[in-house]
Amino acid sequence: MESAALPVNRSKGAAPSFLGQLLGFNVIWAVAFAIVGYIVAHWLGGKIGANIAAEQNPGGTDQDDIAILLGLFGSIIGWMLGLGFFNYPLKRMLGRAPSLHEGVDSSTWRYFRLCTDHKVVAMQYLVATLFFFFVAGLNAMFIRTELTSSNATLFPAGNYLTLVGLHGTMMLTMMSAGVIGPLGNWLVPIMIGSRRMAFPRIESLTMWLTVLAGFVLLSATLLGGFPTGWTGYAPLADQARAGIDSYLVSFLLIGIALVLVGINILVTVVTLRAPGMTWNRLPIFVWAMVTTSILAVLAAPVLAAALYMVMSDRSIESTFFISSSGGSPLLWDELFWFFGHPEVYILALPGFGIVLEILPVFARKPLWGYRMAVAGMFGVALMSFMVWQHHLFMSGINANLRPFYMFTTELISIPTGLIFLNGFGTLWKAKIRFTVPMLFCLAFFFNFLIGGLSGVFLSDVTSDVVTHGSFFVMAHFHYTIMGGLVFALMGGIYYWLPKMTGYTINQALGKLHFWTMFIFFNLTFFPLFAAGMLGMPRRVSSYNASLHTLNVFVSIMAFCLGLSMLIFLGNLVWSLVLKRERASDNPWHSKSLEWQIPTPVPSYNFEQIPTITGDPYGYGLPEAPVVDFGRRGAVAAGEAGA
Amino acid sequence: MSAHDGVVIEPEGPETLGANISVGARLWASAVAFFFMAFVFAFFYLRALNTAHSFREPHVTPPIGWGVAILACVLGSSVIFTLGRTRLGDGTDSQWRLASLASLVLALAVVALQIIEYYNLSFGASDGGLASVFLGFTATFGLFWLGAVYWIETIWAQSLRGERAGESDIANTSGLLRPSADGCVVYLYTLGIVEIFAFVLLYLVK
Amino acid sequence: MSIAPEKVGRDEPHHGRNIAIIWAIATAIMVPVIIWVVGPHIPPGSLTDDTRAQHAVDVVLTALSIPLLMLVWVYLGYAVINFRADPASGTIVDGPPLRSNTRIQATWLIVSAVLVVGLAAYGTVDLLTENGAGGGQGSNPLAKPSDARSALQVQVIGQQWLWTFRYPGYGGVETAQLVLPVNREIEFHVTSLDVVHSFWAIELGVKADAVPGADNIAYVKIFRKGSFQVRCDELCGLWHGHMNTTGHIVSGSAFNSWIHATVTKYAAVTKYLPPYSLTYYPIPTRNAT
Amino acid sequence: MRVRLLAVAATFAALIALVAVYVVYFLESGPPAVAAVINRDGSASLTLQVVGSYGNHPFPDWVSYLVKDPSGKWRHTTIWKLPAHELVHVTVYQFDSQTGLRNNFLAQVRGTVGGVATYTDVGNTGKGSGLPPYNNTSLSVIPPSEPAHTFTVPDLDLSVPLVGISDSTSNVCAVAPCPMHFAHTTISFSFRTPGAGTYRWQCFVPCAFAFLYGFGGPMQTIGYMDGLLEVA
Repeated sequence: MESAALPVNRSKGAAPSFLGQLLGFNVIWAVAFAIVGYIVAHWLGGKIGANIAAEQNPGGTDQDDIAILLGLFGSIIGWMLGLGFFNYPLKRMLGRAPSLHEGVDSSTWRYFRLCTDHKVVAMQYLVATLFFFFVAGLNAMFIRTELTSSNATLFPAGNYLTLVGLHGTMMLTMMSAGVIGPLGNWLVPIMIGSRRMAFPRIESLTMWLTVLAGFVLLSATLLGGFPTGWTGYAPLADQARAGIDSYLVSFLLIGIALVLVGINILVTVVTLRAPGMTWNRLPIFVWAMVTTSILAVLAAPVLAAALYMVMSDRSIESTFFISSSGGSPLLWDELFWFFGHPEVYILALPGFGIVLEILPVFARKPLWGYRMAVAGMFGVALMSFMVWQHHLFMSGINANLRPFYMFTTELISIPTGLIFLNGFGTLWKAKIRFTVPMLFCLAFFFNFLIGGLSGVFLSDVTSDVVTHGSFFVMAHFHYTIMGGLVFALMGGIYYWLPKMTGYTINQALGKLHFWTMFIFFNLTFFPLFAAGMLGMPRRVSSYNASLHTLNVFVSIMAFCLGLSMLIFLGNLVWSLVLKRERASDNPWHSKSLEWQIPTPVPSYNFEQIPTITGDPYGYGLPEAPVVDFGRRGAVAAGEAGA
Repeated sequence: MSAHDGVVIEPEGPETLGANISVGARLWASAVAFFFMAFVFAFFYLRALNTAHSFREPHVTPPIGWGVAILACVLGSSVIFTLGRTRLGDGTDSQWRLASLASLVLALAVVALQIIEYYNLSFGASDGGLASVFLGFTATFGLFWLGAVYWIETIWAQSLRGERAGESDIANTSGLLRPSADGCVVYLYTLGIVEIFAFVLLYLVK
Repeated sequence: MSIAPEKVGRDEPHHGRNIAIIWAIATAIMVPVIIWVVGPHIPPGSLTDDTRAQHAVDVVLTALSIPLLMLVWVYLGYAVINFRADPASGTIVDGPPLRSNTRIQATWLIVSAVLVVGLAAYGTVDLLTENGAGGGQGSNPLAKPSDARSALQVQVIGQQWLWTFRYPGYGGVETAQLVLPVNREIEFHVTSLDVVHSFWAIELGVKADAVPGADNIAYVKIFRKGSFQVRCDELCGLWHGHMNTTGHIVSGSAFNSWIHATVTKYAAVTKYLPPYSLTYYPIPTRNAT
Repeated sequence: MRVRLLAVAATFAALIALVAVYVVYFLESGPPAVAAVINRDGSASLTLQVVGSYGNHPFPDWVSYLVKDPSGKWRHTTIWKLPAHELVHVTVYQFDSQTGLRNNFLAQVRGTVGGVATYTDVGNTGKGSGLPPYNNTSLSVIPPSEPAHTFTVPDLDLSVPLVGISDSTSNVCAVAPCPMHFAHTTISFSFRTPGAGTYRWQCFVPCAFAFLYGFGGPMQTIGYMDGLLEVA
């Protein structure tokens, strides 16, 4: 029957004219409508607030949280309206049949609006997350500038706290979208032999919500900043100025985006695998995305609920976190860290996936212990829901719980250790090529080991008494997240960007970037373990004068690390914008599916859905089959389509 | 990319999209369940701590009449929709459309009743832990319930449009009515269980 | 460039044996260095029973982490040097197609499981025998010192942004100075009047969150006279980084005379204080009237 | 190539400009420092007023400190420059009404010369407690319900509760700077500055209207109820 066929890729007619594109739904309208939405909803919120909380929220204070929160939600609605996200739901409400296709044409405009091509969304994600990564990195530079003096004077103390909060929140939120967004959306469909993600519109929505989340977070600087850091501890969050509303809404947007992107990836992997793509042949990167998605789908809703409670405390003056009125600050601690610990594995697992995916290519060996790697990732994902109270060892919760959480926390090092064994097995008698991606992967093991071993100190309650909440923790999670995830992400960018963009990336600049980043990363963060043990709490702008020399040294190293990131940026600009050297289809001689298709990848990915005949790690067996595209083979197009 | 134009792309069968919706609905339901788990946790946690002996102020008594009415409408809407879904397979399209409409009306009644209940509360959000949990739980439930209202409405609207076009719902595979309705059933039952939890905790537990 | 299989039949050195030897030597050198050379300098010193416990754990954990660190570093270094492709040749050579090895995987799992269970057991025993090692144990401590009944009780009150201290044994007098006697068990009751703070007496090895409406108990016994820093360890607002003070450890008799002088000096304000209580519930005013 | 190069350069310049805006208008945004008046004998005089509502842009209903600069003009800042190892004579005109302390421990005067401060009610009909108005009264402890604010430098162990005007007073100043004909309490005390350094000071009365525990907003903003003593 004719109507049974869903058009996946309509034949592309001529793209609308420039004026047509400009007047259609795009990010320009989104920005305009977001501002209008804020103003309208703020006005409305002011009216509502005056009715239900007249005496609590007198006009004139900037504590008119009902108006500000509603304004921020209004801007979300305006933003989505301008991008055209309400068109399809309205059509569905009118009973129109579902479709999978919107905004795909060959014009540059598709990068500035709702587009259902997963490769376009991935590139949007890459630019957005890297942009916010650099913004957050810049804030880190300012933090280190302040810390060159032991007694806070450079920036006003409140601004310093906002700086710390912006850096932390933006890094955490943008980096949790930083792999699953660009690389996940780009690679997962292609790696499993699909033409699309399961829900292309939701895919685009998550990307645009992530962008909005970044700007909403930055709007905190206009609303008085927020003093809570990325952990948003209540009741300080209840008490803070309106800048915290930006934090809450921004984090809520990221939470929603995480849930949706997780569902999308999981559904895609479950239902859209090509014939022959059995679970045993799934690339390890896809497994990493699957486990990350499980965490995102289950953990982020708890965060959303907790954020709702803070909003409720701030606007209608409920008392979830106010102990004098039947609430408790510990409720926030529990809910936040129930999300927060899976969240750190949302940040770690993609790194495992990238590293284990790249390692076989440059070791010229199959991934060693594939099943164990998958088991390890699932082990980490499962265990991460059972360890959160190690963040609360000193908080005065029931002391009898501690041995259990100490045990589970240490237990989680077993599945993590498996990843190391995978790496080592793969490197055994390998034929290593020291390309830039490979260097980043090797550095991942170096850094993540230090991060992991320092985690053992934090998991032991006795040792944690010293290190809890100090710069030791700060160094620990920078070793795992920056030394782990960001190094892996850099490796992934150098590895896949030629495929994604069609242009080669300069290897010499890449090596310079790698060596400076590796050296200055370690010189920046290793001394901070000592700073923590010697009594420097996190998020302070003033510290004991005896730690001054150490901090000045760290600051200088951090500035060098910042310069290294500028080399990276320069390399991207040079290679992708200025030089523009065409990349070949398979420059790394990989056996993985994404390298077997043409560069640049056509919008439909595969002329015909391929048949997978082996896993992508058949190195050492030159004839090991990986995929049958069928285009030159015997399968006729008509038969496949029937 | 125009170089690739003219390539014949084989179309995708509707069963893939059906599978997408089916798996996606279950995952979404699990996310929703974890969301409300936070409120259930908040209830028990604050009740156990009972800081300043202010978890349950004496005058914080949620009106059980409205609670029963809301619970009945939620469960009624879910059950009627499910019954209608079985008719969708039988080929009795008119009964299915009637059932989905009835379900939609009951679903809207939930929202209306919730709003009326808020106007009849004897307490405000600042009146202790239970009052906070009550307002947070019911309000967020209402938000998610609006999602269910939207979902029922799209299925019903699509079915109506199909009728006008002379298309039977069973044959309406391109519209994916059946997988969509299946997904909606999963979501409705998840919310139904959440509402039972809400009712027991907020109205019954002393 | 062409892709060629590895030439077989070449004499391979015994990589496994080489790595094991280098690892053993490196570990044998580094572990004693860590324990006897670096160990004594690892914070937080030996001023109290808590810091002694913490120091012992830190030395044990550092020493234990050395073999792991060496394993990874030696292996990585060895692999980078020995398992490299010949960059001069234009041919890409594949390594042997090894997929897995059950024995190695099982050994790895068992060894790491034993390590983890051992660590957890060690940590738990340590926690029980060291009276919570100075960490805040909530209102119902898991491990109490044997002389807890005769301990000096000191309430630590966090507020934005000042630490004050009440001595319930001396009429609940409140001061902004923390003075403690040497060689006597001390029982801290940490609480807060507004947001969450964390009481960190750095040189004492004591850390406990100050949570409004909650009582958080930590024990310490100090062995020498001297002074120590107190800092706030949980972000609490504008002056979080400045919420510090210096505490003093004095002899028992000096403490007695200090506390009696303080009681006399502060009598006028002590009569205005609320009765001593493990928690306080200030009105969560949003309306200053 | 040239067009792309120009585009890159323009983008780069725009980003630098954005960063500059960020630094100037957000990061470095804070009140200026004002020097105390230096007397002939080397001691310093600091004249302050505390108002219940600042009355001006950007936060008209926030409580705030103001300081008189050497030219006799009221300035809205809380960063004050003082000489090191010198006596500082402080006079505070306190125009706000009573709030009461959260921690009554801060009801005492600590760290001043003589351990006392001198209180005088001006145009203020009396205390809520029915006690007569203060008239050049030296006190070391005041009833904890009376303070409107405190002036506290924790690092110097200096703390002076600032008595508020009675709630029944009608002659209340609403816009800073407040002229002296409005009801106020005059508090004067002296303290000795330590060596050079920067010392933070704050108010300990939960006086921030509409913020939880009365401690948000102006209580956490330098320029209102928090500030720095730059001793040099």
